[in-house]
Amino acid sequence: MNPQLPLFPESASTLSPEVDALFIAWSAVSVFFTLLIACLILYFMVRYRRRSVDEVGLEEKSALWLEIAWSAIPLVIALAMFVWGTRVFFKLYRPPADAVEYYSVGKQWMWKFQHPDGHREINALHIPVGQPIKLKLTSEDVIHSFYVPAFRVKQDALPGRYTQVWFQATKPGTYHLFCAEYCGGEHSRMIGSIIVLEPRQYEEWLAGGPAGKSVVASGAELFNQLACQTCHVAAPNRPARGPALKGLFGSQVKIASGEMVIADDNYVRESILNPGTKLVAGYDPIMPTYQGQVSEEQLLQLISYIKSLAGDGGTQAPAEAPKP
Amino acid sequence: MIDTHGSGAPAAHDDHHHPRLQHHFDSLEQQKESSTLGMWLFLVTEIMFFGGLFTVYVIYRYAYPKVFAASSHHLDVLWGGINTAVLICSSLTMALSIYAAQINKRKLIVVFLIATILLGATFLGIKTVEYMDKIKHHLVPGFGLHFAPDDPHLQGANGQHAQLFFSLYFIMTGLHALHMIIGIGVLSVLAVLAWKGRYDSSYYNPLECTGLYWHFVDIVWIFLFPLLYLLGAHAR
Amino acid sequence: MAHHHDPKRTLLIYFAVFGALLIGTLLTVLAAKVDLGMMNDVVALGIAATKAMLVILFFMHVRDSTRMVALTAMGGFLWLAILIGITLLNYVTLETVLQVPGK
Amino acid sequence: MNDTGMTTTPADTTVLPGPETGYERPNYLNAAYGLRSWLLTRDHKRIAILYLISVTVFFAIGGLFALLIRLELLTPEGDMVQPDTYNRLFTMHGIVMVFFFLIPAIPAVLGNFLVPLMIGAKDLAFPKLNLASWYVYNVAGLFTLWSIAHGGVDTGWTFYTPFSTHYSNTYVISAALGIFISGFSSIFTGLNFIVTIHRMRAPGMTWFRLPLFIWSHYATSLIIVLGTPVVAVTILMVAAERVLHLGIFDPALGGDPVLFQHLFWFYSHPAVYIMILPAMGVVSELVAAFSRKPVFGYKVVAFASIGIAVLGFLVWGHHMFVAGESVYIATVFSVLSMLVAIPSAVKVFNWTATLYEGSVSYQTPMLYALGFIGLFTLGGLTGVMVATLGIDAHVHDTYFIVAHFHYIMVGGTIMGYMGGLHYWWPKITGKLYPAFLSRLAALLIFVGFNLTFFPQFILGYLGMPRRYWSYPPEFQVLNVLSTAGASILGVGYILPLFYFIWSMRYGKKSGDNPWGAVGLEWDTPSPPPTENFHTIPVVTHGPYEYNTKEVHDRTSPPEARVG
Repeated sequence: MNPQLPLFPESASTLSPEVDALFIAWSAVSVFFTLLIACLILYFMVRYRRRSVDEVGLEEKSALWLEIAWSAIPLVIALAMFVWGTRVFFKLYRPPADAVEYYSVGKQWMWKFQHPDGHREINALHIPVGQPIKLKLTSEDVIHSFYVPAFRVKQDALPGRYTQVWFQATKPGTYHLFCAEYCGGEHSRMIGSIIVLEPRQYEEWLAGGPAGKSVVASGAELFNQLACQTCHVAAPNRPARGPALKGLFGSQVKIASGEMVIADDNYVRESILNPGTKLVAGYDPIMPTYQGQVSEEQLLQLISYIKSLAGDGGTQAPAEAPKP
Repeated sequence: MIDTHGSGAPAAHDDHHHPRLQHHFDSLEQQKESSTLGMWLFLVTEIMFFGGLFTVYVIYRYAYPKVFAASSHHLDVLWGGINTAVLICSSLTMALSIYAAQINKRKLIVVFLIATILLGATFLGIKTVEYMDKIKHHLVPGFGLHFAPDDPHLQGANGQHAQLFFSLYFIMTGLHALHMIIGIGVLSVLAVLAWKGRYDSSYYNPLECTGLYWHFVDIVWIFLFPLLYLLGAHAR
Repeated sequence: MAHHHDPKRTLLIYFAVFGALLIGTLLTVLAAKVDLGMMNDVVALGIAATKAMLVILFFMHVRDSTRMVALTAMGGFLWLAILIGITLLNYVTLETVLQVPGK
Repeated sequence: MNDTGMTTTPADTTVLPGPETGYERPNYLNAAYGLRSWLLTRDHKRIAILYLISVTVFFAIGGLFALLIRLELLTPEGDMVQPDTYNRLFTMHGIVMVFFFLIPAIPAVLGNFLVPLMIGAKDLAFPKLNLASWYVYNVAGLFTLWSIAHGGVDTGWTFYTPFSTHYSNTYVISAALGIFISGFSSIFTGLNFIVTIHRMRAPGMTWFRLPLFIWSHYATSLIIVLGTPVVAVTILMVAAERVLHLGIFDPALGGDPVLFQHLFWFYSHPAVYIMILPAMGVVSELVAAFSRKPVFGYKVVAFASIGIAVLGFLVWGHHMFVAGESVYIATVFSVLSMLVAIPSAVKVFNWTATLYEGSVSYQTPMLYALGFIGLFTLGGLTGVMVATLGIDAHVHDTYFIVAHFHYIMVGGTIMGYMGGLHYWWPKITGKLYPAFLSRLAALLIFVGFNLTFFPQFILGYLGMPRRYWSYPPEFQVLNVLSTAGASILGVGYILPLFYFIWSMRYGKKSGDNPWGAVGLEWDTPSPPPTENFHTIPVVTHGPYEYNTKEVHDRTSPPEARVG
């Protein structure tokens, strides 16, 4: 393809061929109908051109069958495309079970990334080819949007909430990363690269830089620093004042109002920042808020630590246990 | 269908000579139906205008039911209830002023209009008392004031959600009060015109339209009162 | 129009509606004092809707107006229901399918 | 000749127009002179002219911003203006074009002029409100111009929170206030149309004898009345959060910025139909008049307008597929968006079928109408594409979206507006404009438009995000093409400005009905008298009775036609 005038984007994820197939099919339908209308208009213009100043058109023939036909045919096409498009969309949104979790925080005007092992990057993300990657997104300030055209994925990063996007790269290379939601002054410079490496190269790259602690380990350390264990871990001589966190993540929790909620990322986040909102049934509202005391990145670390305590035999074994 | 002419009103062909018939209408009936429909369409825009606020209220109430209930405990049900009754009375007097026009009692129109104005002013007075109380108890978010309720249920993070409640409380009741003030202004003009004998059973469109507006403002309050004041009152 | 009927009857209706509105206000305050769980909201909004209906039908003369006026009023409330309903539906169903953790 | 055909009342035999008599019949233009007679007028026709002047000024301002945007995008590096300036340019382009041109253009100019004429009324139901609408519009415009003069706004026309409430350092409040106030002006117009269409129709003008222009304006007015207040109160909440520091959408207080988007798009998506429906109404009239044939499937087209207005309120969430809305609701919004495409598709097919066995003339207005059909088809189809969830995840907030909505708004609304202006210009002024020059302008607009916006579809699928001041170099060729197209488009828009003004003084007299069209508005002199009709017409048949040849010949004798 001519690099000066590209006409079709590079395809570098498992799902981009599916999006492309959908797009090409729709484009074909669009071109067909646009040409059909254009040709009919041109033909009628010539065939029925006005031949004298006082000429009038022929009498109207109503045609119910025509009206039904040209309502029903587009409807069938649109609904078929809807079904197809929705299937692709659900695939784009549901990460596979073996997806590895990465983290990203958007801020004016940069993307901050953290690998599971603790590596941090700004405006660049190195990933291994063939590995499904689940990226947890949030924002420190305004709304941003994580967009990698070569992967055909896009997801807004919202302040105060987590969203998620996943992809699996199919070929090594460097791909554009854009912020797609207008975010102020340097919006068009909130760009970067996704660098897809062979798994071996990725390992080398990881070994090359300062690894730092893994995300879970940082979370565990933070957990101790903030003295969370004083309430959330039972001491030998007294019961815990807060709900135990082992096995919590992903489970159903009964909250004070009697409702059941799933302890997911957003729930844990909310419970750290606004503990009273969805208090676990049977506990006193004694936990202080940690709003303003932990950054978005630290929150992500705490959550992955709590997730590591879920103990459902996942790949992430519990890190060092907090000392009581 | 509307019979605009009333029992003793002149027949349709006399409409052409009525001083209040505008040139582009054929009859007073057409003129009246147009203004009533126009006013109702305006009220539809008002429904959607307050509707945006009600939507925000419903979403946040759904998200933070307990904080919203705890916050509403800081509103005074007695004052709110009295104000509801005051507004209902004013709706009655408004309806009666139109009734007075229909039976050609011109003085009575003025009396009922003034009663409506006074009741409206009473409502605003009570609202002012309530607002002052909120300022005193540091329950006003924004405005450069310090939001600091002494209620332990509204401390910390709950206090942030409580700010959402009180922000909505002040925007909703504030816009409602603004509508009342505008209504009182219009009613005052109508009272003067009615005093000059402008309205009788053959022509009272402005009274009818202002009445529709006033009743609408009453309806907004009929919903605001339970939503803002009575939420979780049983847990008090 | 209301005055099309017997004027005395019109007055009677006005005062009956007025009484009903006051009773409704009292009822809604009393009902709020009783713990009915979710039903508290339903009762409060039900009473409010009834009161609003009375005002619309009688004080605002919709009962005696053209069909178009009644349709306009209904349309306004219907559109409000669309706005609130669909927006709420979004929040009720938010993040239930994507973030089932541990699965 | 001015009072036959559609009427049963005897002709009001005023002096026939004739260039040789030199006598000018009284009309709304010569009824009174002087600034006062214009600024205090309650005549819907004069108010339409006032609006024409105002929206033209705003179109020029918005167009200037567009030109600067395209110039900046000529090179990949941001080298002409600073990024902050660029952000203000596209924001002001959006605000001015959407709220001060596209929304009022057809209803407030053509609708104002024609709605009473087409239904046989003396005026709109509320003439004072109509004049107030124009003043309110200008006050709103002044607020916006004030914020432009002081450096503009950089939030994007969408005012997304929390950027607009807590981060932008620009004149958000005055611009927001401008939009808030302009909402009143469009509500006044919409409310006026609904009441007028319900209560002021001439005797015999039943609902199914109304021209389709009226149906589409009725549908548009419904949207205006039901939608505009929601954006008004939303903007008010943004202002309260920004100025009074009340928390409504503030994530720091547990508020949800996405809730703002719901409220904003609840109006702003239907607003797209506010813009396109009147253009569809214009095109229905043009296709009928220049094929001399009733619009095929009249009732279907009429109900399609209402269907679009109603369904248009149920699809707002397709702007938020990747913005953090529930997947379930995204699915619902996607399927409803597919449904709203059907009435639009049906209209396109019906217009095309109208040409069949017609007597098709190539007058300038018809060129715009046929251009509209083609461009709207592509714009509509790409609209259904982006409503498809799987595609939207990729193309959302890219130039694909930019291209799509410009096909609808520029290729649709502005083509319709230009076509309508050319069609009714003789009605409004009684003068003809140069035929060749106007056809050339129509051609330039069509070619320039496609060259500007078609490359943007490709850019969008390649992944170029919108609102980018600089971009990767591989996107340059397509951007250069787009800028080249924009300059052709610009020339195409400037030409009519000159020949319209020229024609007012030097143009040939058009006669009452130069196109040989039927319809109540052609049943009265051009320009019409202040009271519209010398006697109120009584309507006995449908709107497009061309094929009843004697009706047509009575309405417009061949010697008076230019078509």
